[in-house]
Amino acid sequence: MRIEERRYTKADHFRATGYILKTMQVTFKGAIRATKHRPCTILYPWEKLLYPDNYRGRPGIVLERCIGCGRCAKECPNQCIEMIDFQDAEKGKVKRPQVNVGRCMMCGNCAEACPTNAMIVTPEFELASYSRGGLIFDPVKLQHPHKPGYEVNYEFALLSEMKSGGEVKTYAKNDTTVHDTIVLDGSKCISCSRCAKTCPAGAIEMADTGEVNPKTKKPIKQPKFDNAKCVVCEQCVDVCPKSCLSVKEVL
Amino acid sequence: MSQVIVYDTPDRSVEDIARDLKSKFPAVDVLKAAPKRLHVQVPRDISFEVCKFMKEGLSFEHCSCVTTVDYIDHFTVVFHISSWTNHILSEVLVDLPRDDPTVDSITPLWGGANWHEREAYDLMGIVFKGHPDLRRIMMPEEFKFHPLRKDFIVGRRV
Amino acid sequence: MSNLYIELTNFTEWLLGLVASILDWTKLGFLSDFGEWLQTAPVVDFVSTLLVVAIFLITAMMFGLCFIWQERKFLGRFMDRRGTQVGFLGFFQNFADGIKVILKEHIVPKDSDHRLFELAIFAYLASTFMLFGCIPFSDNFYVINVNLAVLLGVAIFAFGPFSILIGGWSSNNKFTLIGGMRAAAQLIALEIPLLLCIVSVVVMTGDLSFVGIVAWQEQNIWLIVPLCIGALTFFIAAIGESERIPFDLPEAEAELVEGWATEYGDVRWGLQMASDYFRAYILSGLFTMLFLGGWAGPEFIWAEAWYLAKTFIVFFFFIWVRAATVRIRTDQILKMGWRRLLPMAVINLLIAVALKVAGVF
Amino acid sequence: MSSDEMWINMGPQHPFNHGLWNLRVKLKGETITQAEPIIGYLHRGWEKMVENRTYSQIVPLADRLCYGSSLSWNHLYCLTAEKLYGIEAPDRAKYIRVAVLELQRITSHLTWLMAVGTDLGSYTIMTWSIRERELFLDLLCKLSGARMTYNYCRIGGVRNDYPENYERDVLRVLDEFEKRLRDLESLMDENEPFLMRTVGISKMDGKTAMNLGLTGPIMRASGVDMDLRKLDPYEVYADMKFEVCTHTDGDVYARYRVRMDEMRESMKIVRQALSETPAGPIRVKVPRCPPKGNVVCHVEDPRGESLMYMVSDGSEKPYRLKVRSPNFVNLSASPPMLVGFKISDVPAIMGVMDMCIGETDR
Repeated sequence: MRIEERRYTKADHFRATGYILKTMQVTFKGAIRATKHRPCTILYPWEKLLYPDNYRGRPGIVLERCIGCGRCAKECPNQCIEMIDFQDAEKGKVKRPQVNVGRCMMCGNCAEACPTNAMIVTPEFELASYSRGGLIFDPVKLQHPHKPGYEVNYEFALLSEMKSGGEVKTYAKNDTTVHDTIVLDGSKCISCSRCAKTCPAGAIEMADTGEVNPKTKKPIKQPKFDNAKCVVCEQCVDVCPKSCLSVKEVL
Repeated sequence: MSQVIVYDTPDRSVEDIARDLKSKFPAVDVLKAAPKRLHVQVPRDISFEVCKFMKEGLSFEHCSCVTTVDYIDHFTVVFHISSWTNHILSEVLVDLPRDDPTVDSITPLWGGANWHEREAYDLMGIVFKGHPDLRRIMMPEEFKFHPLRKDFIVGRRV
Repeated sequence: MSNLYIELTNFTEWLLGLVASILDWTKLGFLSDFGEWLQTAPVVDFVSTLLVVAIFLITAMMFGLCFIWQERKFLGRFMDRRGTQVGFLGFFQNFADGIKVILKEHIVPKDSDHRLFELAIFAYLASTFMLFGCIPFSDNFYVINVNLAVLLGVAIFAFGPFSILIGGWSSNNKFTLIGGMRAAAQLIALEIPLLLCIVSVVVMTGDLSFVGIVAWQEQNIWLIVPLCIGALTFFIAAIGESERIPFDLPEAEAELVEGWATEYGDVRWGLQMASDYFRAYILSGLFTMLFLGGWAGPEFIWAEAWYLAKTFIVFFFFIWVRAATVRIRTDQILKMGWRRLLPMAVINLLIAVALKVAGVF
Repeated sequence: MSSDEMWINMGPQHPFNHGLWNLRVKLKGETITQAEPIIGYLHRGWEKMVENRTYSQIVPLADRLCYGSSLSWNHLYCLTAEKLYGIEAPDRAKYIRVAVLELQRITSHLTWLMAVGTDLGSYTIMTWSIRERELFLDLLCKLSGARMTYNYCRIGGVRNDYPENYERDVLRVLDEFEKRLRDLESLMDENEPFLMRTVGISKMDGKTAMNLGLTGPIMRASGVDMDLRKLDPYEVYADMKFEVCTHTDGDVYARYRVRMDEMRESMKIVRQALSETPAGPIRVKVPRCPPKGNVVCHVEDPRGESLMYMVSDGSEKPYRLKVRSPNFVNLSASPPMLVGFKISDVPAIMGVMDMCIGETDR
């Protein structure tokens, strides 16, 4: 008999005194089980749950990999990542992310957006601190021993390939052959080379266009993009004073 | 014991219903009639009659949602009304002028619209005529603004 | 083992004699007279009674506290968790809780009836502590052994609802008011079946003192066998009397925050909570005494240990029922009390009378 | 108001309401003569907030609408956005989504059962259902890396593929859970006090329920065979073989029963979705800015019909995003359910409603 066929239209009050026997039996069985094996709870401060490698705790960083592109800061829904000035031993003054973990909601979007997998999600979840300042993790504090599972990688397909009906290839997250490209509107460019200076990946090079400025008689240089190096951080787009750069999306 | 009300196969197609609606109310503008979806634009003054006809004549028995959108120059009230019988989710758009955001309430037809309309009144400032209990629902009673309007500046101290 | 009273009278006599000899040594006339007065029978009696009460109360309270520990641990197992972990096997949880509630601030609601508010909780606690005195541990370890001990205990028990009602009313809170009303209604509804079950026991044994009832059971048979219906009724009514799930409506936290005790804080609340367990202890003690032969048992351990072991087993069933069920509604409890438990108790009484008249025992 | 009646504020801080809301009830004796739910204590301005976030940033925020069934909100947002973009997720992603959504439905129902247990005073029901829920949380944690707010669906697919041996783990958990569910059920179905508390309480017939806008298990318990997975199939639910669980009584017990049956049906769907998952990509790249337009999408949440209406002005942030939470409407329909019953029935009636204030107040 399926249980939903049973009808309890009249609650018989007498049955309440006797008809909990089955439940008592079930609970007793449960108690025996809990005594024979271990109870399902764990003794938290001493025992901890085993988390898989992809467990999303606080974000961490592998400083050697970071190029300071700021994509994590752009992607963060809570705006808890800030790119701060950081004195690197080799590279000098650079920008590196600082995370306010008090605001962080552990979504892992920063690690997903990171083109070099420098941003990782660590399984660290005990973040309580006595002060708010203790929750602000500067790049050094943010570092964490790295394990392959901490990176967030994904594979994607291209919409155009799926629509065309042909073979659908999957691409890795930072596959440079299919990522978006920065396009230059040469007519607007004033050759200020701010984009080349700001590019964290060193993908922009001011190249001769072959034309010569009629006034100064100097060759006109315009940015040239090295797609293999570009990480589409769009810092050049943001910094361009004449807004002659734009992103061309590969779909 | 009452029987289970079963909605197996739809009785009528979307086109059928759109035609009915159009013939009854010529002012109604059918924007789109995709499978399982019906989008209509209704003038403000006949919105209640259209909804009533939809409920009683076209067996739209469920009011899913009442949404309001602030398009800066006008408000749009969107009634999402579903028909389980015909497996349709219809979208009834009513444009309201910004200086007089008043529309007939559909709470007398579908009780489920009650809190949606209160919410629209609270957050967007749309006045629903004929609503039994039009009070603020999310914000405190003494709140002076309608925060979902586009001219409400986020972060302003109130 | 000789009687607690006799032991302590001997001890008191020795102690007071010591004091008197010290006073005598001072060679001061009035102090020597005082020392002689100390050794007179009324003073010795008074002091030894005080000592008996203190020792008995502390012992009983400790075992009452053990009930809290037992519930925490056993309920934990029923729910597939560990229960309390403070100290060795969680024994220190009660003391930690006690220290916590003692350190809390005493808050009286602004618009409450201050005097009644303060009085009610102490009346409730006093009735609980007085009940301790009524329940002997064995025929040697007791506070009072009057002929009407059963009646005295029941009379003190009936005092509980009044203090609950007054406490609920004087708190000036709707939740406490409803909780107080519920508690009073429920306790009264379940008290009558409880009393009738006791009456049936009295009919069988022909004695109104616990010592006599247990002695009768030791000679004849444990009363749970002939009066099984009565035992069941008593058990159910006892769960209701101690306000435990499934009958914990007076403090059903899902609807009435903490029932009649919502406005009580600090140590008053702590003692009220402990008092629930003390009452559960007393009721399981009563059950042991009336139906399970009290301290009767093979003599390889003390009689008191038998009594306590049986009490803990009865309370285990209380916990088991709590683990198995949900709480039921007030009206259902009242209906159950008046319509089901009362007839059951009456039938039980008739059985007892019939057995007695037929001369089976 | 006569002198023998009184108003009682059950909330905003009260042991029975899970979340922050207030139920004002007018009592005559212990009988409720009038009830008025008051919400807004947890209003976070979600709809305004997302107007200042890009489309991909909203995905984890959609989790936060409800902690109990975060994945279904997450999925609804992604589905709506996909419709706005005019794209569809790859087939494999659709199957993964269906399997995970049903796991989430079981999790959500177990959370609900936990709440019912505490409301009715049986802590065994609570701890046991929490224990069973842990099995599924571990599964979802293994898949997505989080235990409550999964952030798993993406616009155009899902975040990552199944980890190694995941299908095997899921099937093991389902087998184990089926056994334990029987034990769990006997705690309620064979328990006379539970039946006394639930049977015949808060009866509501299908027509009234429909007019009040109820959806989900509460509606199905009133004898209306309404399930958007059947009526308006999204993802691959059209291919899934399952029954819509209904009950004709319309009382609290029926609502409880419907959810318990739904867990079994969900397990069926998970098994089928796992066995039929095709190979292929799991995610497509989507453009940043969708085309102009508006789109509506509704799905069957564990609590009922949840709907999102999204308006885009062609920029990278949505112009307007309206959320229709099933609980919002179910809660607005609570006064007719409560009136005439005792104050002791309030936890039973509101408990089986599966309150989640996060999605109600938004």
